[in-house]
Amino acid sequence: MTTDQPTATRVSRDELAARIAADIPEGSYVNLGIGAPTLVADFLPDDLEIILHTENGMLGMGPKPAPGLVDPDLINAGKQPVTALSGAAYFHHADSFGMMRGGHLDVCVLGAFQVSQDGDLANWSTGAPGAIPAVGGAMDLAIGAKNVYVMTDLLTKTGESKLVEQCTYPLTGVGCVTRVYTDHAIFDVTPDGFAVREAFGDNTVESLAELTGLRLREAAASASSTGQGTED
Amino acid sequence: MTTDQPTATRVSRDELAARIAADIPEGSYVNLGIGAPTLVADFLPDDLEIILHTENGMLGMGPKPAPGLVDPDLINAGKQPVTALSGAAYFHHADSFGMMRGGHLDVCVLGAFQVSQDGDLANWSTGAPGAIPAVGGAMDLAIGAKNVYVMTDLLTKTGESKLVEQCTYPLTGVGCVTRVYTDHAIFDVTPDGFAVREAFGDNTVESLAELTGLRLREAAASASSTGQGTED
Amino acid sequence: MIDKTVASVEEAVAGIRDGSTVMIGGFGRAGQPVELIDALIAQGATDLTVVNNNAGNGDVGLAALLAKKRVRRILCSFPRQHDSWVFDELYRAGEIELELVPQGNLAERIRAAGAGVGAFFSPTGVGTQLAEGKEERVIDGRTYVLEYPIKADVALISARQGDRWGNLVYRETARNFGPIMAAAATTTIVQVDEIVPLGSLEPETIVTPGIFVDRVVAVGERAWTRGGDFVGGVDIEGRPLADATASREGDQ
Amino acid sequence: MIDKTVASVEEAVAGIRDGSTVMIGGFGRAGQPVELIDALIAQGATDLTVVNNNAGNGDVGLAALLAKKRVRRILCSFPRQHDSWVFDELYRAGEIELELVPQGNLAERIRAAGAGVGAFFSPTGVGTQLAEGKEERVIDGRTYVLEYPIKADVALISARQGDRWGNLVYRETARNFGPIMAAAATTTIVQVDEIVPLGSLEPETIVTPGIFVDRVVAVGERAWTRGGDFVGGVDIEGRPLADATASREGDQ
Repeated sequence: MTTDQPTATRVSRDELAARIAADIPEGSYVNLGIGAPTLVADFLPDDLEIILHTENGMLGMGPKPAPGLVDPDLINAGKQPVTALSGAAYFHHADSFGMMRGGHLDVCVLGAFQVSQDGDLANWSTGAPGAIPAVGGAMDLAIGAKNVYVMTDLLTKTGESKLVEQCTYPLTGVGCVTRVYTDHAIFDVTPDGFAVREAFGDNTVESLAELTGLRLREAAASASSTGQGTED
Repeated sequence: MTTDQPTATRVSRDELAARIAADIPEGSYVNLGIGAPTLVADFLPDDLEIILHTENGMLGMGPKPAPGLVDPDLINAGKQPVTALSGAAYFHHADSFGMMRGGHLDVCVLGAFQVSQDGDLANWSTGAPGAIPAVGGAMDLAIGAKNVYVMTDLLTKTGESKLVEQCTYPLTGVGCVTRVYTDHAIFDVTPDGFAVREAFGDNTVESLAELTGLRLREAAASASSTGQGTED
Repeated sequence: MIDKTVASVEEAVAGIRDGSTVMIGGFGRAGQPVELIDALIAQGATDLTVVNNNAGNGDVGLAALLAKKRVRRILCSFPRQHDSWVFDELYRAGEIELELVPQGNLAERIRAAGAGVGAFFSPTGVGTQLAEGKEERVIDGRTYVLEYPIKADVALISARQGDRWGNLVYRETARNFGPIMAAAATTTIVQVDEIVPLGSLEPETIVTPGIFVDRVVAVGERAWTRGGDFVGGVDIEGRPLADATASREGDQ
Repeated sequence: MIDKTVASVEEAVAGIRDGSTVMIGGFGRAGQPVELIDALIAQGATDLTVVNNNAGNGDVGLAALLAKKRVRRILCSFPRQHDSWVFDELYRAGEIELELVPQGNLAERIRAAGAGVGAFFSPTGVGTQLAEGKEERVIDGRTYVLEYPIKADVALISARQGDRWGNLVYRETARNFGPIMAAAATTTIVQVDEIVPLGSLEPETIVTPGIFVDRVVAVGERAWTRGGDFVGGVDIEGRPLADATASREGDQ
């Protein structure tokens, strides 16, 4: 990839967060990873009940508190102050990660350095020599939801595609990503590699193929949407 | 063994329960198995705090309720009505058995069909053909305390020793019993087999050896007593 | 709005399929989802695998489900009780399969299913008949056997109160298998004494968060509580004491 | 009478030996046993292995313990933070060993230690650097790695209230690692805001039963609660807001 591509349409980070929020059905249990994914919370419609999980031990997480009402005992996984909604529940760390590992969350939204066409995720380490390694809950989140969505720019600052044939960065999880929301387009991970679910603005399957250097195809029209928590 | 032995002194079941109760230090966490071991509770001194665990989810179990105040939600592992002491706590079955399996109980008192000189316990099945098998919490209890005490008659109704070289009944646990309280004597399980800690009345190491058909020795004078819950 | 409450036990057990694995909470009478079991009997699903600590008592509840030959296989720790004649007869006639599981392994295997643990090494049962054929391993000087999760299609459990998100609190030792079964089943169906408004349950004290619950049905207060307070006046099975019985007990 | 309460943090941490493995609760400021860590620094035990989610922040608490070179080895999930300069420097200088553990495996391994599980198969980390050299197994079509318990000699945790039996309740997300660390350590030492009389804690709502607790010390209420109620007026680290800061925040 080079950086002298014609500039394709991109959506802003807020627009992308709104787009992800719109894809999450009412009643879903959702974990939003640290960083950009946290933005998704701001775009969840007020009139729909979507229950946020934070892996440090809470379901029913609410927005940040009013100034002066920061509670150091009530924080999210990014160690930012939050509030509790009516209906919230607290639990300890093993129960919280058991909830994740046991596949009870409907959606998890994560950032990424790279996503491979097999759904491998790399988002915890650049593998740079001398860097202090730190993983937190990344590997648990990667395998811990029915739908693992990645939210990311399609290209790095130097113009390289974050969608790749094979990850070169250290893996966070193998074959775990189900969909990638980028500033250029939305991609489903399918058994045949990436499929373009929605191309924003003037992006096309072809232009995206050129940007990513990957064989891409259009997603099937009516792929199943996000599963509900219950099976009624 | 034959049944025409001269009748040796025996203590009653209540006396034996009292003797076990006297060996349990204050502050101990104790599980009393179904049947005779339940009697031990009646002899724990009122002025000492000893905390009873019941594996169906409670610490701080109290005596049976007054007539008319039976609470079907508040029962012990034998499904008998009990009460809760001040300081009691409830928890679910996995936490309760984790508490046991994790070695947090100080003492567990169990019944037995047989105990081998290696501390193997048989108390869940006679292996009779056609019998409905049922184990309950027996195998968890057998391995689930720092001190596993057996409370039993020394001899079966037909005069056979329940202390044996090797169990012939199906095992409940391997090498798990630490002490056996019988109507004739108290035996410690040691690396060298059974040692007589205390012989009741006119029983002697020799008479007990004859009754059991086992090589017995006297227990070392000051064997360590029951461990405390804390390590202060 | 999320609303997991349903209006009737019939609605609560609707759609349970033949061949399902059904977990049923309770230890003795405590925590037994009596009304849901009755509804399951009426609903008609058959060829079931049941996971319960016991194998039914007397002629009601689980025993009645067994008597109707709806259960092909049962996993439990203690099927033999003084009044478990229904199971006994089926078992002796070879009409029901039994997997006998030590109670702590039963609990931990159910917990493992809910918590996404693939398998675990347990010290319980080592060297006994119930561990025959199981993989053994010595870890740190102690011998363990490998135990696998027990998952279910459906869990039927009983709790004291629930809200429309499915948050639950229990009462005393009636908690027993409820929280772990709720997490181990694909569809968790809960009967509660009372449905309370969202926000009534204190977040610190919720035992089962709603994420594990799919349907909640109110079946009314138990005979031994009134307005949530214990009033007694029942036997251990929850049957109201006849006056005569009560006075006899008072004499003892 | 059982009385696990002690009068001072010095008494609480007395006897912690050189070479011990010490679990320290908390996630961020929430649940961090600040007063106990300070007491441990003063107590002087060295050559420690520490288990904590992080590796210290700024120059206080765990970071101060590290700065004094008391810690030989640390097991944690996230040692790299914007203000983790003490750890960073020691790590780069090769003066501290690090075992990096995914947070969920950290929690489950601690839980396994308390619950007597010999080892368990976890789906977390499979196919990554952090599972290199670990035993893999495919169970029911999914790949898992074998993870072992993390035990400790001592746990230092923080709770909201405790009684003389050691029963504990927590506050909000400050619960985090407290209950599982309490069960995984030989000696569990707890700082609480307040010691309450036995029987004050509702048996249904006790999160850590006293069986897991050895010593309880009251360290006084946090700056952000009064009489048990939240009053705010602090930043995320629990530092009282200066008036100027408070008004600046109010403007945002």
